[in-house]
Order: sequence, then C-alpha cells, then structure tokens
Amino acid sequence: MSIRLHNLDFNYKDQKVITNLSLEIADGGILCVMGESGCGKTTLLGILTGRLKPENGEIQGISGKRIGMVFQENRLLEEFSAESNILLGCDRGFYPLDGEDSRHWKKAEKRKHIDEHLKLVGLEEASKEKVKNLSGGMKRRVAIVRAMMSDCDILVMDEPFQGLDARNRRKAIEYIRRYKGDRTLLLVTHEKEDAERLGGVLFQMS
Amino acid sequence: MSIRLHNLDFNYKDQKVITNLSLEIADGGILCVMGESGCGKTTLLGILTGRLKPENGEIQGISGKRIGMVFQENRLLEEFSAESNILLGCDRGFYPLDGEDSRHWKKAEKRKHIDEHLKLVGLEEASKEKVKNLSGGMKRRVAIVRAMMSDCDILVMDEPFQGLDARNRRKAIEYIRRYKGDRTLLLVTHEKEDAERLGGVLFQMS
Amino acid sequence: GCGTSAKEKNSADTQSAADQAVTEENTESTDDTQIRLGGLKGPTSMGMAKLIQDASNGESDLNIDFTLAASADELTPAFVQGNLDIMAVPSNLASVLYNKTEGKAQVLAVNTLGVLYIVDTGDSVKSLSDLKGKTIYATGQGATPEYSLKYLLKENGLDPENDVTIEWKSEPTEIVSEMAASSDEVVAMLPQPFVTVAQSQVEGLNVAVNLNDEWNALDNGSSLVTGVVVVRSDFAKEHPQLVSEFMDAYQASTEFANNHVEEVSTMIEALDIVKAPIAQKAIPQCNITYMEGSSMKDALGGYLEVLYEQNPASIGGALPADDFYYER
Amino acid sequence: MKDNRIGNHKTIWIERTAAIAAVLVVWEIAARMLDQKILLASPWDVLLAFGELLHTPEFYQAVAGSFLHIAQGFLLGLLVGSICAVISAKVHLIEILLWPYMAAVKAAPVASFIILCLVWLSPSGLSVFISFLIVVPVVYTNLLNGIRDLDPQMKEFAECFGIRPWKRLIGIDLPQLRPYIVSSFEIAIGMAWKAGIAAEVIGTPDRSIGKMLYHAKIYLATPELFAWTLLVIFISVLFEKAVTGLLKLGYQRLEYRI
Amino acid sequence: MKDNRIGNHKTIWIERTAAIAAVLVVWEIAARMLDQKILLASPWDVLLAFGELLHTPEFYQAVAGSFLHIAQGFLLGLLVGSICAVISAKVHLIEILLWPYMAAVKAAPVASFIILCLVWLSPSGLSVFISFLIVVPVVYTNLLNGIRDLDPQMKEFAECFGIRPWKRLIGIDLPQLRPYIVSSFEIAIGMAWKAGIAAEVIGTPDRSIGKMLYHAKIYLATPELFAWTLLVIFISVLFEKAVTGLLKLGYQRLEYRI
Ligand SMILES: Nc1ncnc2c1ncn2[C@@H]1O[C@H](COP(=O)(O)OP(=O)(O)OP(=O)(O)O)[C@@H](O)[C@H]1O
Ligand SMILES: Nc1ncnc2c1ncn2[C@@H]1O[C@H](COP(=O)(O)OP(=O)(O)OP(=O)(O)O)[C@@H](O)[C@H]1O
Ligand SMILES: [Mg+2]
Ligand SMILES: [Mg+2]
Repeated sequence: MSIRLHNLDFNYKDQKVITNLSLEIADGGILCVMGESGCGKTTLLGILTGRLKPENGEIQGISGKRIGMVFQENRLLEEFSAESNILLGCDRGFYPLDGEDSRHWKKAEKRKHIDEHLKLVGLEEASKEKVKNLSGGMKRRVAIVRAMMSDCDILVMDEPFQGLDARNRRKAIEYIRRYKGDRTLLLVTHEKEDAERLGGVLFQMS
Repeated sequence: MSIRLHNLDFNYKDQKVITNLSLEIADGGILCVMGESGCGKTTLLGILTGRLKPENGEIQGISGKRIGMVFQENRLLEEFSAESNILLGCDRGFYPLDGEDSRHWKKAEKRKHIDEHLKLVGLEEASKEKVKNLSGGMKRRVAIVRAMMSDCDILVMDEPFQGLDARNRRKAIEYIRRYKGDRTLLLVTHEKEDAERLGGVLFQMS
Repeated sequence: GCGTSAKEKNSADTQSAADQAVTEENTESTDDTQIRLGGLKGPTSMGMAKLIQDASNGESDLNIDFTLAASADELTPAFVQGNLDIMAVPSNLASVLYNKTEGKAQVLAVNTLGVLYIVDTGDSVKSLSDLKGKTIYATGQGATPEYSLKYLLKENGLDPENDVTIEWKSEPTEIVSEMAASSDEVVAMLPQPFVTVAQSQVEGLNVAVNLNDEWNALDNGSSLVTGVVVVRSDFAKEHPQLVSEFMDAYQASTEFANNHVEEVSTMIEALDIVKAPIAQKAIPQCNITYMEGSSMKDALGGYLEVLYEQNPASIGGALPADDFYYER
Repeated sequence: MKDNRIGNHKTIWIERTAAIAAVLVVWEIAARMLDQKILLASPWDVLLAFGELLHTPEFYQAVAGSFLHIAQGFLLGLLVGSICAVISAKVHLIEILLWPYMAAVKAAPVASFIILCLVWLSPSGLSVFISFLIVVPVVYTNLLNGIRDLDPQMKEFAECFGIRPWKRLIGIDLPQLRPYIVSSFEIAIGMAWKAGIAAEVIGTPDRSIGKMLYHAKIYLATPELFAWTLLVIFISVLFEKAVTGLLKLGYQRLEYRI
Repeated sequence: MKDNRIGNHKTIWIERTAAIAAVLVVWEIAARMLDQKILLASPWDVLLAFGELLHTPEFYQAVAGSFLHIAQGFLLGLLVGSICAVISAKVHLIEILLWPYMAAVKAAPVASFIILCLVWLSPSGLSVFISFLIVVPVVYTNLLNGIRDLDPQMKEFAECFGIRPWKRLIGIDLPQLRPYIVSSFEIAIGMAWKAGIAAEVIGTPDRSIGKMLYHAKIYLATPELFAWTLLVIFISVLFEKAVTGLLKLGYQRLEYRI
C-alpha cells in the first residue's frame, strides 16, 4: 500500500511549519525531499514516523510499518563499536539484504555480516573501533548502514550524506541503491544530484 | 606572522593519521582543506588549535593566537537561545565586525548586535528560540555566527556548511567573506565550489 | 554549662585554696569556688534537686553550676577534661572512670540504691523464687541490670540459664507494650522511673519484687548500688573543705527529697529531670540514700565485686583500690 | 524535557494531598489491626496531640531552634561538600588526601565519635555538626561524579573560545550538573533532618524538637511522639521544596546571567 | 573519558595508602595535643587493641554477622530503590503514591520508629532493616533523577528501531545512568554501614560489631572503640570497592551483551 498524506497541517505551538501538504509515495518508491533549511523537512519525517502528530490532515499507509532511520544527528552510541551499534539497531532483525534468512544467525554471524556491510561503505577498519573515535563522515556512514541493515518496511533518511566527500557520497548512494530492496525510501537532501543518482521522485518543500 | 607547519606526524595510538605534512598559511589568508572522510582533516584542525599534540614536526605562528571555531558537531548549548549561545561565545569580546569598538557595550547592546548578525544568515526569528528547537541547518548557522562574532585571530571551521541548502550556503559564504576582516581562516569543506567562492587556497589532504 | 577553660580555673583555685588556709578557723567558708556539677536525667539526679535549687536561689553558700545530660556521653568528656568537678553517675561508671583515668576519680557517696523491680501483670510472683520457669522481660543486657539480676537469681537458688527465660529487650517501651497487649501474665524487670511510667499505661501492673530489698536480704554488707557521686580527685585535693560542705549539703538534700516528696517533685520537674507526677510516684521507690565513708565502701565495694565476677570490663577491668573511696 | 518533571504546580499538590490521604487510610487500618496505642497511635490521636502541641509556646521554640541548627548544618555541608568536590575534580592530590576522611564520614557510626564531638560541641552544636556530616558525603559524591560526567566536547569549546570560569560555570557546567544537584538536595535535606534530630535526641538541647521527641518517647506518649515525627517529616519536605524551588528559579534565571 | 577516573590501579592504591598515612600523622598529633586517652586513643593504642581483637573468636563472628546483615540490607535497598525508581519514572501515579513514604523514610528520625521496628524485628533484623531504609531513598532519588535525565533523542531512536526493553536497557539506558549508579553505590554503601552498625548498637544482637562497639563505648574502652570503628570504615571501603569493581566489570562486558 502506498503512503498518502492529505492536507496536512503542523504547528509548533504558535509557529506554522507545514500547511496544507499533500503527498503520495508509491510502495517501494523513492521520494527525495528538498527545501530550504528550516522549512520543515525533519518535521515532515517526524510526522511520517509517527513521532509528531499533525494538527489536521490524513495519513495513510504508515501504521504498523517498521521504520529504519538515519537521524539528522547520527544518534549512535558513542562508547560502543560501530559493529555493536548496528547490532543493536538490528535487534528487531536483519533485512534480507542478499536474500538470506537471518533468523537463525548466531551473534558471531551477525557481526560478520555487519563487518561486510561496513566494508561496502569504506569502513573496513572501523568496525571494532568505538564510535566516538571515528570521524564525522565515518559516523554518518555507520548510521546509514544501521538503517539499511535493520529489518524495516520504510527507510527514512534525514540528510544521510552530510559531511561526506564526493567519493564516499557516491559510494553510499550506490550502497543504498543496491540494498534498498523493495522498501520505500524517504530521503532529505540538499543536492539535486543525489536525488537524480538515486532515481527518486523529487519533492520540493517551501 | 604566517602559520607554518613543518613535517608534521600524528598518530592515534598505533594508527598513523598524518604523516610528514608541511603547510603554510599567509597572515589573513584563507586555506580550504579538502580530503576524503577520515583522512585527518579534523585532526589537523585539532593540532592547529593546540588541542592535539603532534608526534613530530614544528608548528609556528599559532601560540598565543585566539581562536574562533565552528566544530564539526555544533557544540551549542541546547537549552539556551541562539542569542545567549553567541553571547557566551563572545565572552572574550566581540570582533570589530563593522569596525566598532565593543568594549563599552552593555549586555542589551551586545544582544542587539547579535540579533542583527543572526538576521544576516537568515535567522531573523530564531534569536530568542532555544537552540534545541531549531532545525539542523539553523543550528549550523548559529555556530558560524558565534565563531565569526567572537574576538579572535584565527577562524577555524570544520565543514561549516554541512546541512545547509544551496541558498543558505551561499548566504553563509557571503557572510564569512564580508566579516572575516583580516583574520586567518582555516576551513574544511567537501565542495570545491565553496573554496572558490571564498577565494581561498586549496589544500588537498590524502 | 561548662564554659571556662580548665587552666584559668586552676590558677583561681590555688589562689582561693591559699585564702582558705589563712581563714581556716572560721566556721563560715570563704571558698566560693564554683562547683561544676553534673547529673543524668533519671533517679540518680533526684536526690540533688534541693541542693541545686538552694544554690541557685542563693539560699546556700555553695556556688553551683549544674549540667543535666540525657546520657553519660555528655558528662564523661567534660569530667575527664576537668570541666566538671562533681557528678552523679551510675556506680559502675564511677569505677570505670577510676580505672581509665588512673585514679583521677573518687567516689564521695552512694546516692541511689537499687531502682530495679520485678513487675507482674498477674499475681503469681511474690518473691524471686516464684520466677522459676517463668519468662522475664528485661532491659539492660550486657550492663549492670543483667549482672544484678543474675546474681540475685543465683543467690536465691535459681540458675539464670535454665530455670528462667530472660527475654532481653532494647527499650522499656517494648516491654510496656508487650504487657499492654498480652492477655497472659507478663513478668518483667524494669528500672524506675519506667515502673511508674508503665503503671500509668498498663492497668493492674503489680510491683512484685523490689530487687533492692532482695539484695539487702542477702545480708553480706553490700548493696545494690545504682548511683554514686564522684569527684575529680584533683578537685577534692584542692578543696577539701568545699567538698565536705558539699557532702553535708548533699546529705541534707537527699533527706529532704525523701521527706518532702511533693515539694521536691516540682523542683525535679523544674530542673527537667523528670515530670513532677512521675517523680512523685517514683521517689519513694528510687531508694534515694546517702552513704559515705566505710558504709559506702562496704556497700559499693561488695557490689562492684559482684559485677567484677560476671564481667570485669563492666567496672573498668579491675576492682578499684582504697583511694577510690573518698574519706573526709 | 527537564521541566516536565515539575509538572503543573497546582495539580501536583492536589495529587500529593491525595497520596497523603492514602497514607492516612493505610495508617488507620494498621493502627486498628495492631490495636496497641503505645506502639502505633491512630492518625486521629496524633492529630489531637498535634493540636495540643500547637497551643504551647515550647512548640514554636522547638521548631525554630531545630530548624535553625539543621538548616545551618545543611548549608555548611553543602558548602564544604561542593567546594571539596570542585577541588577534588581539579586536583587529584586533594581528592586522594580527602579520600580517607570521606570514607570515615560516610561509614563511621555516630556512636563511635559522639563522645569526641561532645568534648568540643554544645548539645545544639552537635545537631549542626551531625547534620553537616551527613550532608557532606552526599553532596561531595554526587557532585564529583557529576563533574566527571561533564561533556568533554563542551569543555573543549569553552577552552577554545576562552570563556572565563564564572561564565563557563553558568553557561556550561551548571546546566549539565542540574540532575546531580537536584539529587543531592533531595537526599541531603531529608537526611540532614533525620540525623540532626537524632543528634538532638542524644544531646537534648533546650528548645529543640529532638528533646521533645525524647521526652515523648520515654514517657510513652506515643501520639505526641508521632506528632513530632510527622512534624519533622513535614518541615523537611517544606524545606526541600523551598530549596529545590529556589534552585529551579535560579536555573530559570541562569540564561540571563550569561 | 569515563575510565580515567579509575586511574592506574596500582598507583591509586599506593596513593591511598599514603593518604591514610597522612591521616595517621594528623591523628597522632591530635591525640598528643588532647592527651586524654579516654577521649582520643592514639593510633598505636588502637593498633594494639586491634591486635588483641584479632585473637578472639568473637571478632570474626562479629565481623561475619554484621557483614551479612548489612550487605543484606544494602542489596534489598538497592533492589527496592531501583525497582521503585524505574516504576516511578514510568508511572506518574506510583511516583505520587510513593512520595509520602520516601519523604518519611528520608527524614524520620530512627528514634521515632525504633520501637515499632523492635516489635516485629529481631535485633539482627533491625540492622538489616535500618540499613535497607537508608539505602532506598539514596538509590531511588539518584536513579529517578538519572532516568529523567536520559537523552530523549536516544529514546526516540530506540522506539523507532523497535529495540526490545532488555537490549535498550543494556545498550542505551545503563551507559547513560552510569554516574548516577556509581554515585548511589558510593553513598549508599557507606551509609548502610553507618546506619546498620547504629542499629546494632541499639539492638545489640549477638555476633555483631555493633554490640562490641557498644560495650567498648559504655565501658570507656576507647582504643577498642576506635579499633571497631576503623574496622567498620575499612570493611565498608572494601565492600564499596568490591561492588564498584564489579560494576565496572559489568560495564566493560555490557557491549558483549548487546
Ligand atoms: N521542537 C521544536 N519546537 C519548536 N519549534 C521547532 C521544533 N523543531 C523544529 N522547530 C521549528 O520548525 C521549523 C522546521 O524545522 P525542521 O527541523 O523541520 O527544519 P528542516 O527543514 O529539517 O531544516 P534543516 O534543513 O535545517 O534541517 C524551524 O523553524 C524550527 O525552528
Ligand atoms: N579520538 C580518536 N581516537 C582514535 N582515533 C581517532 C580519534 N579521532 C579520530 N580518529 C581517527 O583518525 C582518523 C582521522 O579522523 P578525522 O576526524 O581527523 O577525519 P576527518 O578528515 O575529519 O574526516 P571527516 O571528513 O569524516 O570528518 C580516522 O580514521 C578516525 O578513525
Ligand atoms: Mg532537518
Ligand atoms: Mg572531520
């Protein structure tokens, strides 16, 4: 079932952030949200993930869906390794990225798979390192892998490529394209190029 | 006096991050550091601000210099307003941005000047809002203004434009160009365009 | 109540002692050195109420600064440091102080005999031998009440370990509530003034046995000595005349207390020792007395021996020598 | 987020009153079941006893006296505890040197050093000192752990921007220390009362709740004993609310002190 | 950052021994200045007394007995305090209902309810209960404030990713609560000993340090009194180090439990 928003309004106290927004995302589709800083992109994602309740309007197709998210501020456990962070994020289960069934995996197996995926975004040596010792861009990639590997129906990413250089950005986009599977992807970005590379529908907020 | 680094080495425990780096920045000049994620840009800034001590090598021209910094992770006081954040950052004094002498300013005057500068980066309404209620890109701009307004000799900015859309990015660059004064500016970015707009010297790390 | 520093006081004391030598022949004493007197809330202080009252009214020549304490913790350090000259304390504490200060404490007089009573909510106990097979609730385990009770039981042909069951409690209140609650007969050993307090709370509470009488019935010259008056030996040496006057006044005061119960009860309340109604009922049973000299030595010495046999630590590890007993 | 714990002021006091009512019910039932007035007085008896106390001038003197001493002990303990914590966090040597004293103050039973205390202190001084002693380790330990948990990134920011110590305290450290400070206060005030009154029961200074409580206890005046005890709890709660209220106010004003 | 407080293990123990030596010097000087053996025994006398105690079988029985009871009270208090804190943080109603009890437990002087306790508890049960009572509010208050200070952003992450409660506790909550837990332990253990021994002094159960301490006190056996007191402090420090050591170990293993 596709996700539909109809005539959405959202205020923070007296400040109107979203007014009369309508939107539809096809099942398994990719929607790239663009818009000026402060226009309400993160707020929109908050509504879609159920964290924020809109003033008015209808939302269809998200209740009961499991969400994997890249937050604007990483939200990683700084004292734990990258691997452990992803393991925790996948407590619900692993998305069958290469079609494998992860339910019978032992912890060691899980860690092995996580390591392989960290490699794919260029973090071959970082998997055992505490996250607080990683660079900004490295943390961002850990957050992306965490969302991608977690067993979910909708992927929500708030500026996932921020702080990444061109090469790693391309690598990450490639990674997402490759492993998105048939999940719906909602993504906030400031670069039209990213949207084009991912082949998503562009949605300009104002 | 210009800043000079000579044959710098830096390791985190057993991991070599910077090897044999030499660099010179003219007084009042702009240096744009680029490089892949995890190549040691933030580390280099840490050395330049004196937080990290290099293994080997010489550093000249930074001792005794006051630094204004945009950290990769904002480091704002989330419970306080944008205005108060900047006021605290300028505890040492205000840089004479328009040539005014700020020493006799009362607190109200200081706040007024801060408000004006927040306006310049498009934060006209955010000055009294708690920082935790601002959007990611808004916080980033507060951090930029804080560094710019603080009375310092060297400006150090670690990816100051991350999370900003094209228009706000341009605005921020314009703001920095306009108010840099004769301070030296060290800036990390992933976009060649930024460096060009700022008219800085490009330094590619590897 | 003990403000002046010991040093200052001492120089003044020697001065007045010299004065005293000159006017020795006078019947009127000129030694008006202040006596810093200490006492504990409870029976051991009751006998000196009149003395203190007179001193504060100016009806006596004695100059007394009285400190009343809730526990010996407050008096001991002051006494040891020379900030109290005379105090009324439990008899074993006097001996402990003598031993621990290497003879710096002397006992002037016995001021209170036994205040322990066997009380009973029924009427089956008339004498100590009736206690056989009974459960006795009591307080004061590891202290003089325990040693006294066990001694008396033994002397009356009972084995304290097998013939009776002693339920040791921490607080008299526990025993009183036990007596109030239980429908069965409860036998207990309580000290005064708790006996009186308990009688006001528990209907039909009999005082079955007076342990003081039982002790005297053994007729071995000793007594069940609860309280004594001790003096710092330095003070006694410097002011023999004053101490003697004090002893006279003290004796008079105890006699007054025993003969004018009502009057002294109000004084006792005024001094905050216990409330007047309680004092009035308790005084006749507190065995307030005055013994000095050789009778004191017999009574107290014998008692301390009993304690020593059961637990040497309770009297400071050793029986005090003769100089412990002050003689004027 | 941090403010929602205080909740709506009016509602919270209504709820609290309801909670107290619930306690009274439990208490009444317990008193009836036990049915021993000497051990457990009923709420009604206690109320009557309390009403009588209110008519005596000693009541007000006792309350004022105890409050003065215990508040003094608390404030002293707060001062010493926080100064020691701040210095210990900065100077390792001081922390180590203080360590045996803190261990002793925390664990040594009052009975052990009461005689030594009474050498130097008057009975009322004793209650100041004993409440002081209970407050110091609570404040010291909580604050020291709080200071150690301060965000090093913000510390770096403060150093880089050359923020002066006073402003740094106000803007960066105090906001982060808030839950530790609140915690210290909430624990220390109650315990200061508990310990201070216990000291008064030992030393029975004139004009003190402890003395009244002691007398109520030895005369088996259980309703009075309970009335005094409830009073202690009540004053301690009031004192705690006043102090944490002030703290909250102070925190609200913090931003304007930058 | 959080680990550097533990420092190098060997060095810290050397430093601590040195600090104790410094205390002994201060103590010896104080003892000489006061020069009253009954009031303040010298370290040497105390050592001798301690040596003698070591030769009696009662010594070991007392230590074992007191340890057992106080450790029991501490663990119970820890359990009840943390469960109450967790529930109170989740259910506002429970917090409000618990509030009067916590206020009472914190502030009520032991003298007020000791008789009530003695009716139901054996003298050794009393020491369990009194140390329990002192631990509960410390753990409860610290933990509750810690839980309230948990980062709401991480809470949101956990909800969004559907992390199960146990994993969430291990991975997200416990690491953030660490300084609060450490603080609770450091305060509560010392105080449990203080309060537990005080209760033993009142109830004087057989085979307890409190009983020995009480007798040493009333018979003015000051060196013994000090020896027992130091022993209490010493055991409490050992116990604290053991518990916080276990805690540290637990935290090191936390990551492998994810
Ligand atoms: N918790 C909040 N309380 C009040 N206002 C808020 C809150 N969060 C966001 N806002 C306001 O809502 C508006 C939209 O914020 P939002 O975070 O959705 O922006 P955004 O589009 O994600 O911006 P950016 O690209 O900078 O991240 C902003 O003006 C912001 O100040
Ligand atoms: N505190 C630390 N301890 C150990 N290693 C560290 C620490 N901080 C950074 N590193 C390592 O040093 C390398 C360089 O990190 P740095 O943060 O300087 O990268 P960067 O160039 O700023 O990257 P980015 O563009 O992603 O921010 C990385 O491999 C990182 O894992
Ligand atoms: Mg956003
Ligand atoms: Mg970086």
